[in-house]
Amino acid sequence: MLTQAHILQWLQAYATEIEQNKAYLTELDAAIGDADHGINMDRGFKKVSAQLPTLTDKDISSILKAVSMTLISSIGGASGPLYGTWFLRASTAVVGKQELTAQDVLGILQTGLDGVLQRGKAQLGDKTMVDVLSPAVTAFGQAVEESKGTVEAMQQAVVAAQMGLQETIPMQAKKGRASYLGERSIGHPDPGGTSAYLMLKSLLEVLET
Amino acid sequence: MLTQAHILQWLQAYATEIEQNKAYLTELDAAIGDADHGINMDRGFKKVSAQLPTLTDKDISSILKAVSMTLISSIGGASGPLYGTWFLRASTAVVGKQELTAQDVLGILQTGLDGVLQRGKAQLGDKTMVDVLSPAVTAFGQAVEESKGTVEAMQQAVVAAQMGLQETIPMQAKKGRASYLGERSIGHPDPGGTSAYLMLKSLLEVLET
Amino acid sequence: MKKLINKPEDFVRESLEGMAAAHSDLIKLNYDPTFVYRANAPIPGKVAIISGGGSGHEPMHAGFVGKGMLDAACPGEVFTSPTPDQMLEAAKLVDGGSGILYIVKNYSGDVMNFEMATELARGEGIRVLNILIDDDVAVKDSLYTQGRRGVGTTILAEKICGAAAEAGYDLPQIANLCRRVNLNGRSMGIALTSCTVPANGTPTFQLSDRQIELGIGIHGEPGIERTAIKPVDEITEILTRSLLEDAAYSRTLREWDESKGEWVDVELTNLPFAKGDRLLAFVNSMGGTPISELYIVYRKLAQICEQQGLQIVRNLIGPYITSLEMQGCSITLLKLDDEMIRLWDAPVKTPSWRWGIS
Amino acid sequence: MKKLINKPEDFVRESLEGMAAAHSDLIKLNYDPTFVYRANAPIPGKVAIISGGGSGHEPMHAGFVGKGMLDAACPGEVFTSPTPDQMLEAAKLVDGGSGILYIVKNYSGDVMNFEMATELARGEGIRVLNILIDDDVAVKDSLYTQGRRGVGTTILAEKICGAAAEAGYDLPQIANLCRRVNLNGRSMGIALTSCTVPANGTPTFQLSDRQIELGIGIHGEPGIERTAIKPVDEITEILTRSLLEDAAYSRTLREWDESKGEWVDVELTNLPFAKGDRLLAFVNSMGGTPISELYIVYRKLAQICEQQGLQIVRNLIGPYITSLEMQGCSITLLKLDDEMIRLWDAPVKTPSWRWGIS
Ligand SMILES: Nc1ncnc2c1ncn2[C@@H]1O[C@H](COP(=O)(O)OP(=O)(O)O)[C@@H](O)[C@H]1O
Ligand SMILES: Nc1ncnc2c1ncn2[C@@H]1O[C@H](COP(=O)(O)OP(=O)(O)O)[C@@H](O)[C@H]1O
Ligand SMILES: [Mg+2]
Ligand SMILES: [Mg+2]
Ligand SMILES: [Mg+2]
Ligand SMILES: [Mg+2]
Repeated sequence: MLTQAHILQWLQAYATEIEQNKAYLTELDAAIGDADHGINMDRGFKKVSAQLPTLTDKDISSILKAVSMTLISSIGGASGPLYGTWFLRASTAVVGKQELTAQDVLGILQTGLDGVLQRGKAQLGDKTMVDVLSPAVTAFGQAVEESKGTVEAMQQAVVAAQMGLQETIPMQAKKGRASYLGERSIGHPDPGGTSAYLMLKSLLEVLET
Repeated sequence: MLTQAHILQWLQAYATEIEQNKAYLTELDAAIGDADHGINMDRGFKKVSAQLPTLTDKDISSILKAVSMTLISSIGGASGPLYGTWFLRASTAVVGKQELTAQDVLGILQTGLDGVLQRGKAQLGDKTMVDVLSPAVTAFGQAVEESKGTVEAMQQAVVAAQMGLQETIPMQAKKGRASYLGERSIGHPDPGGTSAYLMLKSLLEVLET
Repeated sequence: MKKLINKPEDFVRESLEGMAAAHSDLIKLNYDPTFVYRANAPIPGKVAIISGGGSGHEPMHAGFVGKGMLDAACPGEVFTSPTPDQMLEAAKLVDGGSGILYIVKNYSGDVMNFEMATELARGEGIRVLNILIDDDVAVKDSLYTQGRRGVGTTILAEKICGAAAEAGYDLPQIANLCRRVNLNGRSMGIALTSCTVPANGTPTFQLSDRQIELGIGIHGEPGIERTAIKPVDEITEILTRSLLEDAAYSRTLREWDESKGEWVDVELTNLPFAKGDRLLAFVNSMGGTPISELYIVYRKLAQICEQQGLQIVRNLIGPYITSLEMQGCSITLLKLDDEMIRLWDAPVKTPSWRWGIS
Repeated sequence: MKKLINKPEDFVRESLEGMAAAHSDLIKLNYDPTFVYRANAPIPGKVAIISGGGSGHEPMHAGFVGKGMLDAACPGEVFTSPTPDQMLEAAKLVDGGSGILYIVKNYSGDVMNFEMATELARGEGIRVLNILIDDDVAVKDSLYTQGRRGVGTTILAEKICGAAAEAGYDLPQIANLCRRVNLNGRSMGIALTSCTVPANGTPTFQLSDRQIELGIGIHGEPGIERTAIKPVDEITEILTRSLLEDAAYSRTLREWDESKGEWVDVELTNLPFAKGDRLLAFVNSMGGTPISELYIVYRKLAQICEQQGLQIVRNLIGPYITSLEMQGCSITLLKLDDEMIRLWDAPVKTPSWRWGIS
């Protein structure tokens, strides 16, 4: 079972992860983008982190929605609307729930991904966060079908996410700024894919402790 | 005796000297000015050099005057009017002369210097070409008084010019761009003083060969 | 990193504060969310034009807010699209009852944020249309990329649409005009040096003293090709030929359909330039290139246009859509018609442009 | 050296050709000797204003030739004063019969060349006066130096005197006005980077990534002090205090005396700024600093002026008197009176400035 407390811990853990990886994410973006992804994400998740104390008595869906509003109005760039939409849509998947089953978590991951796809129109293989989020959903779904628990499903999702991230390296970008580079975008991991992987990894770490 | 041919040779020799020292003079000017003295002088004396073939049948005064007009309209900066005035005034000192005695050469050096002083209002010790031209005139005048010939007088003038140039190194500039540097102008030879020294040295070399 | 800034995180705000202080007769600055708006907004009955995008491109866009041009500009962080709440609040404030045109550069971030803002504004009953600018021919196709970026044509569209709004055009007319400007404009740029994002502190890319980056955007991102520095006439030739030889360019862009009340995909095509075309020629500094060098670029550009039978009837030369302190330039050519010329010449009074008016 | 140029020796000519091509309705370019003049010169009965100086400071001066400002500009080689023949021929061409004012920056080269030109023009029966601008407070005294350099105040004097000429002032009136502008203006600048003279190919000075050069002129020459980079608010404070705390400054300048027909030494004094003064505040880019940073400088400058009871009634922010691609800025404060404000606001139409006019 994934509790409201897990969600709050996860958001805090992810905010910390982003802060620690701010320079790294920005460096990845400098290689194939405009050198701001870490800065953008850190700006947004610093706000989230500051906001968390005001959310301690809110339900999970409300927390996710509040976070989405903060991200939408503070990240900007491509990642702002995408992460914002991910959290906004995720919040709609768990309305009224106080605790989340593995099925609920799958709902979050799936609805979030759908939102990102709708907003960004990227496809698998375009070298975006979709290449990380999508295999993670598939893996998680498979685990759920095999009646695995949330932690185990999440472990498999993170493994798939990491593989997905690895696979962005040889890809040529077709969406986002990196696509302008054409073949020069090959050979670098996708910055947004990297931050998406960290998001899932943070959730797993919270669940495992 | 200093002939019209000497004058033409000297102007050519000096133009060559400037061309060879273009980078050096500019470097000196970069240290305490605006990095153009060699470029300025070379622009002017390239024109002079191109003009020389048209002057072969002119008398000395006309040659000096024609050169002054070329310098005035092509060097610009501070050195343009100063060298231009030097040659212009020098030309007035030898009107109608076909050959120059030591006394005549002294007239050139003295009148040229007077023109520079009048135009630029610099005093001895201000770290300008005056600190080279002035001791040279004095030394030449002394030699003439001692009834030395032109070559010997010129040798002493060049020695004095060289000492004058050395003495500009510890000076703090009070005229020209270098004066803006205040104490930071100390420790560098004056660019215009250097080109003035080369001018006298070129004349001596022509006389000695 | 050496810049005339205080703390990197205050760069955007302090720069806007300085601009607002310097031009308080023309513009005002709103905080939380951040946007710059015309001092006398809203203007009843006039369509309002709003633009926006990352900061670091100054004077674009805030420098173009004022009479005859923009009603509001929404600046994001450096090179980062602004957020939907900025665009929504700006729309609320400047709406004169005749609707709003969002002029949006075709970057994934700008597009997505402005789309969200459009949806939000529509949800609140504000009439908003949304036109994309995608004029950068360095991006060859739209199938394998995000599509062409919006660069120099953006501010030309802002001027022309701003004048149209002032002249009483209605919202669909202005949206059509904006689309037409976009379909007649092409741009391409090069960089001699990278720029440094203040919050980042190190140059985004490294170029040796003999290299230039061809086909750059305006966010310090690398271009399409790295090549050896050449005489500016050759560089100008490469840029100009890229614009003149660019074939018909078709792509699908998303626009809001008012009758359907939803996003629709619109198929649009730029036609190539042709002999006899009347052009606006725009030579733009990326920020760190002095105007003396821009004029050398213009010199060659004018020669090529003349050889090709193209007539430059208006020109614009200066640092107007920049990438911080980057050295380099871009060339934009816009095919004009009588209406566009009239609107280009119409009075404007903004922090950056001021003509035809006291 | 990476620049948008062809051969270094063609830099000045090609840049002027580009400017003339871009603004053929406003200006024309004369070759041999080189100068830029108003397309409709001479204007009968109007006093003509001529300025000039080394190139590399674009848009100054050629960018300010046109209605309401200069009648001609004489550009020298990069950072090198132009020559008397340029100034003489320009005077002959633009003389409308009411005389010529030469506005001259107080550098030894400019002063000497313009003096020679004045003598030559006077010799040819053209009525010329010659006013020096020396506003750079970084140069402390005139006893041990060439005296203060002419920087930012120059173009303000050009605008104000140009408007006066347009309004029908006669030559002595305009010379008096020009002198008054000079006595009311003070400037100081800093550099973050050096610039590279094209013909030279290497930077004129070297600064580390942590150093700035304080009190620079506009020719890439080193300043009065090298110091560590600081937040821009501190830099602005240093510059502004240097202007505001500058005491009365007296010096002797040479002017042509018409009645005597010769040069006379004139003793002149700048009075310090005082509470209640109305100011024009001019924040200038040295060429490579983007406008976003200039606005941060302006923000602090406006705060300090307000604290000190000084009223900024006009401002000017941009790259107007530059040193090639140098990064850095200068601040000029000019005390205004009603007449100067009226003349500042008067219509102008030049390649660089255009207001109050179509
Ligand atoms: N259309 C899109 N769909 C999905 N993800 C996208 C899209 N465009 C960009 N991204 C993601 O956004 C990341 C870049 O985010 P960021 O650098 O913050 O924004 P920007 O590109 O506007 O500077 C990319 O690495 C990519 O993962
Ligand atoms: N007022 C002056 N009187 C005499 N010599 C001067 C004066 N001003 C400058 N100079 C000389 O001119 C030289 C600089 O010439 P140059 O670099 O060509 O001109 P600029 O200083 O205008 O760049 C100085 O080194 C100095 O010798
Ligand atoms: Mg980015
Ligand atoms: Mg010099
Ligand atoms: Mg970005
Ligand atoms: Mg010089």
